[in-house]
Amino acid sequence: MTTEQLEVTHRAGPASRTVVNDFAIQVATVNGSGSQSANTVLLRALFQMGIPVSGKNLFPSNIAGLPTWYTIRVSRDGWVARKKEVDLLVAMNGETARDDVTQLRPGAAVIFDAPLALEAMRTDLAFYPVPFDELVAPVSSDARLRKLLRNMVYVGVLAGLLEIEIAEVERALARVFGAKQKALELNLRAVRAGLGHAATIEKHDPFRVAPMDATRGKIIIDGNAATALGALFAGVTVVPWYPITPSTSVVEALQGYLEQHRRTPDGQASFAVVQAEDELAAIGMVIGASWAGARAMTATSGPGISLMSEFAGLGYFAEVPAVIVDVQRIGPSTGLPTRTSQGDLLSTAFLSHGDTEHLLLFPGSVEECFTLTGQAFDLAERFQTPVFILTDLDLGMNNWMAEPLPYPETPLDRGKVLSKADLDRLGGFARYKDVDGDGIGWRTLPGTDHQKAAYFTRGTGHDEQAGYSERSDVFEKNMERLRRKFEGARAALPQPVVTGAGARVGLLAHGSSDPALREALVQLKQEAGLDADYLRVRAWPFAAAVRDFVAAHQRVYVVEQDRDAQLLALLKLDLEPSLTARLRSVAHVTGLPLDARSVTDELLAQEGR
Amino acid sequence: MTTEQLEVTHRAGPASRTVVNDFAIQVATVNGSGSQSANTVLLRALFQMGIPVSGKNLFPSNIAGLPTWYTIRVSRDGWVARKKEVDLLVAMNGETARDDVTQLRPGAAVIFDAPLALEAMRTDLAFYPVPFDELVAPVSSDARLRKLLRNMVYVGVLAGLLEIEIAEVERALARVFGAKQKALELNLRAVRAGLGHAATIEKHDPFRVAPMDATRGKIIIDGNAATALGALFAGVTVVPWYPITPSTSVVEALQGYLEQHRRTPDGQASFAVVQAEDELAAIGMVIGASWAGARAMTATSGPGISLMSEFAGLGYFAEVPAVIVDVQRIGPSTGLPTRTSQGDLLSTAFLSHGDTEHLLLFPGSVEECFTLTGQAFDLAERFQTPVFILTDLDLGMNNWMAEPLPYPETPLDRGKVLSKADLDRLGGFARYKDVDGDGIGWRTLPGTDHQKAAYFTRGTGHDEQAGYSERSDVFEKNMERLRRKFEGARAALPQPVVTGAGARVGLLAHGSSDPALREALVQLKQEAGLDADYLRVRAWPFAAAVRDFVAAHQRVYVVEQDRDAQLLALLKLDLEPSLTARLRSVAHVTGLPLDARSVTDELLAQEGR
Amino acid sequence: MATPTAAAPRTNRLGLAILDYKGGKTTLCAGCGHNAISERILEAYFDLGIPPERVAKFSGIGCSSKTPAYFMSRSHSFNAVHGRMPSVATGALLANRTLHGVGVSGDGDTASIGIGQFVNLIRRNVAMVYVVENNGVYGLTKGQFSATADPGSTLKGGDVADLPAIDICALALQLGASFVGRSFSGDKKQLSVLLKAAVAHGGTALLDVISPCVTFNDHEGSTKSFSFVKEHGEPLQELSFVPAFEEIDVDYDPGTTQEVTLHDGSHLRLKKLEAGYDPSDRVRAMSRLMESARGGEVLTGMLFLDPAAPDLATRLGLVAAPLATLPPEQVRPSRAVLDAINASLR
Amino acid sequence: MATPTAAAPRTNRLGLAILDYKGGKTTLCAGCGHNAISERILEAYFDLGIPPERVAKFSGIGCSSKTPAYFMSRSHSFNAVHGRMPSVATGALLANRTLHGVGVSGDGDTASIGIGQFVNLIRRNVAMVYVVENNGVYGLTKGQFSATADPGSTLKGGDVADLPAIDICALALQLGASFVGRSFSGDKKQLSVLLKAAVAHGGTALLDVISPCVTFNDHEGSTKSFSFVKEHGEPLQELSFVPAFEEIDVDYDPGTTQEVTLHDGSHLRLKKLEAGYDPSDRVRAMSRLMESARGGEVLTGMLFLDPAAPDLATRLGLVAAPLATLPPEQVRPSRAVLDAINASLR
Ligand SMILES: Cc1ncc(C[n+]2csc(CCOP(=O)(O)OP(=O)(O)O)c2C)c(N)n1
Ligand SMILES: Cc1ncc(C[n+]2csc(CCOP(=O)(O)OP(=O)(O)O)c2C)c(N)n1
Ligand code: SF4
Ligand code: SF4
Ligand SMILES: [Mg+2]
Ligand SMILES: [Mg+2]
Repeated sequence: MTTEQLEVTHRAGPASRTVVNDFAIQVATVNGSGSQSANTVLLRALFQMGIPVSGKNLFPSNIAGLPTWYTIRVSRDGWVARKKEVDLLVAMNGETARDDVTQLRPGAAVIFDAPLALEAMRTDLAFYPVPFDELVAPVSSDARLRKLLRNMVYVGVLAGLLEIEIAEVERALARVFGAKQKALELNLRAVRAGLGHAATIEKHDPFRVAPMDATRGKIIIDGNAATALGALFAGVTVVPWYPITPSTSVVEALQGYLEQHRRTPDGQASFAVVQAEDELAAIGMVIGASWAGARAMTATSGPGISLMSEFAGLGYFAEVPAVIVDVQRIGPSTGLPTRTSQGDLLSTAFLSHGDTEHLLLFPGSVEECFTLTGQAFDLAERFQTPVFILTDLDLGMNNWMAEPLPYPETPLDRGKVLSKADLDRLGGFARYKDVDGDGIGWRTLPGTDHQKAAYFTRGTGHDEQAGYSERSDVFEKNMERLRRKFEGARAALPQPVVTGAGARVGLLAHGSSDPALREALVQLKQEAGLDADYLRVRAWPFAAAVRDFVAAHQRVYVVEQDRDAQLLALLKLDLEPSLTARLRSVAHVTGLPLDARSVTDELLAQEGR
Repeated sequence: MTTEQLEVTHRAGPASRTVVNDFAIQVATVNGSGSQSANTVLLRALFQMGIPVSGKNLFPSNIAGLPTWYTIRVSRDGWVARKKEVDLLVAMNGETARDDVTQLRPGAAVIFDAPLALEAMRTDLAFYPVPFDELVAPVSSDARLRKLLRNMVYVGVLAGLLEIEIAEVERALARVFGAKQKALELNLRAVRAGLGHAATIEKHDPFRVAPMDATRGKIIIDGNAATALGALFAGVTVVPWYPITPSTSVVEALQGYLEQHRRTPDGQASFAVVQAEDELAAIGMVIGASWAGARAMTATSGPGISLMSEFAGLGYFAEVPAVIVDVQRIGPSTGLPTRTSQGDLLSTAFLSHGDTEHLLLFPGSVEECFTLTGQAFDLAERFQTPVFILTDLDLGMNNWMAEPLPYPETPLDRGKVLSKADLDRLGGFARYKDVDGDGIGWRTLPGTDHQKAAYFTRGTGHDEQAGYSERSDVFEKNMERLRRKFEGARAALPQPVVTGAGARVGLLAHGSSDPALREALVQLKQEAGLDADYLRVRAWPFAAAVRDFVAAHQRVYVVEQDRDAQLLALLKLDLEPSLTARLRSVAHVTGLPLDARSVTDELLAQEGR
Repeated sequence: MATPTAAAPRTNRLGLAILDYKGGKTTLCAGCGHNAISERILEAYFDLGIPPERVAKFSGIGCSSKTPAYFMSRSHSFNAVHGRMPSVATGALLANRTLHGVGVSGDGDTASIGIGQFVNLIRRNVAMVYVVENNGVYGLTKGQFSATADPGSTLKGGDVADLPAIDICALALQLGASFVGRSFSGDKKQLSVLLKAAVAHGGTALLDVISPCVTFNDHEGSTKSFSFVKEHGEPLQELSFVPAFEEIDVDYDPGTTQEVTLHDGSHLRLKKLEAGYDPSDRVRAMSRLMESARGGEVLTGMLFLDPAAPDLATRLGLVAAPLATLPPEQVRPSRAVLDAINASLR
Repeated sequence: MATPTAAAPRTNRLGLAILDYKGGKTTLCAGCGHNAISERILEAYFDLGIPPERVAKFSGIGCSSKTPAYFMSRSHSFNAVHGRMPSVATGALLANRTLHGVGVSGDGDTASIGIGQFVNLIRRNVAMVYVVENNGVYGLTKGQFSATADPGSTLKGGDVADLPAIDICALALQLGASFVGRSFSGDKKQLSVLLKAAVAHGGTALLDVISPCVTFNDHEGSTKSFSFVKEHGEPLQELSFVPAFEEIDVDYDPGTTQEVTLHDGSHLRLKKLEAGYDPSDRVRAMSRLMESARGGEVLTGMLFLDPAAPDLATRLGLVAAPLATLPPEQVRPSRAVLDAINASLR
């Protein structure tokens, strides 16, 4: 910690002062133990009180029995990035409790299962033992249920200690348990048991909440659901997929929405969700469906992207649209399937051999998961090429506050497709001829009822008529056209978002780094008086504005969540050397969502402050 | 053409002067028509006369019936790159003949099948009609044989016209047909028929040959066979593969050599060549075999590399050696399977998701196909990582003159492997611990008879003991070690080859571009007085000498055979911006082997000369 | 290529000539079995009077997979990557279930690199014709064994196949295929009937067609040569086909002849050449096939047929119109729907 | 995990205790079928007295594929990528044919993404034990259907499987497998014997073991639940195993009991529970299996066995010593050889 203000805030001992709506709660538990509902109730109750919140789930690649940490950040300033420091720990997992406590900063509070006897560990923390078993015993006589209900007890304890409005907890409970009246009642009793216990606690930490009005009208959603909704409102029809963490919930959510909103009154489906046998098949089906004119997409993560490599090249070269969502997780190979990263940039930009290159989109929020996914379909059909949407586990699987998702204001752009009527008028067409000067040919869909509609799609060298050709000049010309098409995409892709102007230092980032970057901007200013502008890039190849931004700053820190500084690498490839000389790297490969503190500290260190 | 000297050389009309040992012959024929033996005889006869030669086969992706061009360059100066201009055309294929003739420069000569009646096409060429059917009729009564023998007739005609020594033609024939006495005789008669006809021709072109002493001791071999020999002498034992042009002959040649040289007296094999069901299986077997301690390799081309993507990441992250030969062909997807390119650099350097990176080797000659393949095994085992050898169709499938392949002077480097005795002494080990400061851990092989020998190999996050770990710090530390290991490879990989020093202009290239670059250096000097130094890079990541070379030159032209200037891209990623500012691109994506003329011309244009 | 056979009428019921079903000039070797199959395919669509524009052709990579360029140029075609055509076809036919899909593959493309996708195509019963032009070798890469090479058979150079062969038909049967036939590129009549029945079928119609590679696998020692198949071919039935648009003549002996109504209302008539063989009995068909393989027989004909098995689009309950071209209002839900979703997330 | 069963001796013939075969602590769900299988595997190697150092474990990705971490820590292990373990195992066992290979996979890992490599492992008859821990779902990704889910069976949420299931055993039989057995994680005795026989076999020994996923597929409506298998399991034989190092007792009735000598000299004794079933008859085994699947039976036991089929290393004629560790002079030809090659190219 570098600033006095924050140090004061977190001083140990009896609550000498209060910290309102600005702390992080971490619940340490075991996966499969049913704490998810409790955490959701907690998050929602705070949200309903009008307080900005965000939730981050740190879970193992395992079904049940291993440690899990859920962190809720409460931030009156609206910060939603991960907070590096934990202020309140709820220690439910004996296996990690001592470790968890050791890592706390002085002044933090610990709510823990009394038998763990953690209170002797340190003197600079506030310890609140809770006899969970005792408290939950009267609630239910069913041992299995009691195991689940223990979690609701900590909700009650926290509500009491933090002064969370019980009415909001009840509303949140009602929402989570819906029509299950019996469950609702039981859980409410468990909450009350916790609440009752809290009343007996002598509080000696500074943390509490108070109602605000900062979440009105907002929604809470995870990025994968938002991506699914983006696809739904883009009119997706064919969705082949293969399950892989952390992308599975994209398709599972989408399937739910499609079932609900895309069946005819007599139950017929205007969509096909197909579980493929692997990712090669999933992308193959996407390409087949898109070729035939459908809006098709799949969702996967790193290993799936690697497996899609050959087909990605076919899509590029045969010029077939495709939308592929890559919810990134960390590491080469299987890596850590439940940890976040942005490590797939380079390999996806150049996915497949022989001068292949791809359009990439980088949503930076759940709203953009929605909007950019919608745009991805337009872009894929407009540019007749695969479009990769790179999100990550943090964005995709965590819950985020957001403005309501905006209804798309533009009609679907189905790209350059010639109908029978067009062909009647034109008398024919040449599939790969650059008639409009943008490198994009016109295509026809199979089934078009015209003698001249058909063309032959292939991954081999072809001429403008789509005929097989081994001629050097034909090959070269086609490749140059593809290059022009790709260059043309710069202007059509989502443009970067720039914050601030005129500073000498710039920050540049993408995707889920955004919340941490925005918070870091303020920290830099407040803690070190450093003015910085910030550009968030939203697509590859980069827009001209990226170049302008770098040109307008003396030093540009490229912040990213990977080891190899891959965003910086793409900038090096794209910018003239005089500009790349201005770039500095801030790259992290921890698997944890980026936090502002780490960015600020490292940036200041590099700035020599 | 830019220089007077060469223009003079190629003036049309009766041979006002002679051009000795400096021209290119192109035989235009149909694939499957048996011209290969004829072309080999021609090439070898010239070679045996001591004249430097090189042969380039331009063939279709088809089994029989489509146009093929075989070009033999005869160069008293020893140039072996493709020559852009054809001096003597042998037009055997009616389908392409008129096109082929149209493309000739004034002064060229055309030997053609008389019924094609090409002589009326142009007045600035020397035309020699040859009545192939008539000439071949007396040689054999078998129509199928006659079709084949027609090819030997043009050998005879050329021998006569160019003054190729008939004794050398006979020796070459004997070599090609070996013990097949009957075939030898027939072919010889066909040659003599051609020779007889040549005697009746009034020659009015300047081209002829004369004996030299420039090939003594040299061999002729194609790159794929040299690669195979490299593997043989590296002691390869496991070779899983899947056929794909232009890599198939690597394994077919290797299998032949292994059968011959690696069976015990009682016929047991010390090798396993296995035709896999696809490239995913091929690389999987390589990784399994290497893990168990074998020297294993596979050979493939672009589409196969794409399919190996997931396993490549596993090899990198689990640190398993592997040798993968990529004989590159042109284009994304299937592209043109029988055209050459260097387009797989970027996608192979970053093959697989999540911060994966690979060691690449770039042989620049058939000798290096041999030596670098040998080294690849040492490097893969030393660095415990996949090593990709990037050759291409030109290097791999064409015949090249070379010095005899040198017997490896260093023993096999099997890398850091702990034996039972080691473990007895050490009492145990930690698989991924950086005990030597080079980022490389020690491994054990399965089957090692020691209680502490076993470790668990995985593509998931792991600690130094190879145990599963999801800890951020453990993950990060492991990734940083991998990075260090990769950095350490720079010094151990084959170092660049530098020609010249002190010039202001540098050329930088890799792989099969070498012959054209060496010739271009001389052209630049002779034609424009431009001094240039030349660095040929032989591995990625780049050696320090690459940086030094760029730093020592004002402008460095990066010459390569792809569209996207991928070698330049890797330089951009690796060098500081002040140095990348000096780089200029000369990139070609024609599918034809690089020729010096194109390099010289474009370079001079960029130099403003 | 597309010279009409003597028997073919000059125009079909659409008034189209066989020329309208022609493709580009073949670049395969003269005499390659694949060329004959191309002929039979285009004739089948011609005879059935299916507009070429309603047909979509699919293939992988190989000599066989090149052939869609050599028939029916008026049909869209997708020559995909090696061994992965089934997924492309599946996607396309989900996007537009009204298309007549026909896939052409090779034994390498299907049974070596492509076996995984083949297995799943069969399981899904995607409505399409799937022809394997089976020559036991990789033609295009110059004659290595494929997974269908019979153990004991030899390559030109003398190499002997030693792994169990994949019997594409037996495999498909085992996986629940709804239509399994085997034929020979040289058997015009049988192949034609089987192709028409395949087109009329409402699921994946698998045809394993032995199609000799004259360049690399037509020698003695091969079990995929013209002469081997001629000698060891064992047709199960004499087949004839009555399209839905023609009247059925009922003059046949129900004791020896079986008639099956196909998905589109056409009829396949099977005059048994082997007593007791019943193409609706999967288990027995399987036994017979496994036994025949042991005995070196090449069993041909309609091996198995279940005309009622639901295809993928049916199973998914898709609307009748192509998904690809549904109007925007049918695929983008209304503003009210999004409002409701937003509200539910508040 | 590795508590010795009551019957197990305290030490085996090597003098090792069962603790020497223990693995790490399992992280699977309590009650998961896979845990029981891990126990049986380590017991088998213990009972057979195979040094753990001579065993190499292989797996793909999934809950099942994690299990090699939970047995025999003294054996090397390779947890590869999803669905592609067979190729890794094939490579490793070519590199060192003296190792005892054991692969553990899931139904998703084997029959969905991995079906292509599985097919070829079986064809090649790579000498190894290959256990599929078959629960009909993808456990690790939270319970989607795999390709072995029986049509008509349901997920917890109500989704109904509607594609034909892949019967791993029938498929393997069809592909020429040399050892095909099926068992149940809950049948200690049968599974133990089959595992030992598998270890003793000299080719790919496939064991399809129904292994219920208690978290996602142990409910009513599942055909891979404990109760379903208990009710519908149909053992073909009562099995016992006599290792090569023990004396055979000859006291059995050859009318009802069959004895098979395995590759390593051990004996498998099969007391028939179903008259007429003969595990050496591939065609009949296939019919029986296909029929049983129709009837909703889970046929278990030694389905098929051909102890004489040559494995891959034998077919390739490999030297007896591991290729991996041949001394340099056996793998790098001499200078004279290179000289001769150079001369031939001159
Ligand atoms: C990924 C990939 N690997 C390898 C190849 C090379 N290849 C092209 S065709 C072919 C085999 C074709 O055999 P088959 O399907 O039997 O067709 P045929 O030529 O015999 O008709 C192979 C291996 C390829 N195109 N792509
Ligand atoms: C290429 C790839 N795709 C997807 C995944 C995600 N994934 C992990 S395990 C698994 C399924 C495992 O199912 P199964 O083999 O039946 O094992 P189980 O967990 O049921 O034991 C999947 C799809 C992956 N790891 N790699
Ligand atoms: S190589 Fe064989 S399969 Fe290919 S075209 Fe020629 S004959 Fe046909
Ligand atoms: S999820 Fe299922 S398969 Fe996985 S460990 Fe739990 S019970 Fe076993
Ligand atoms: Mg074939
Ligand atoms: Mg499973």
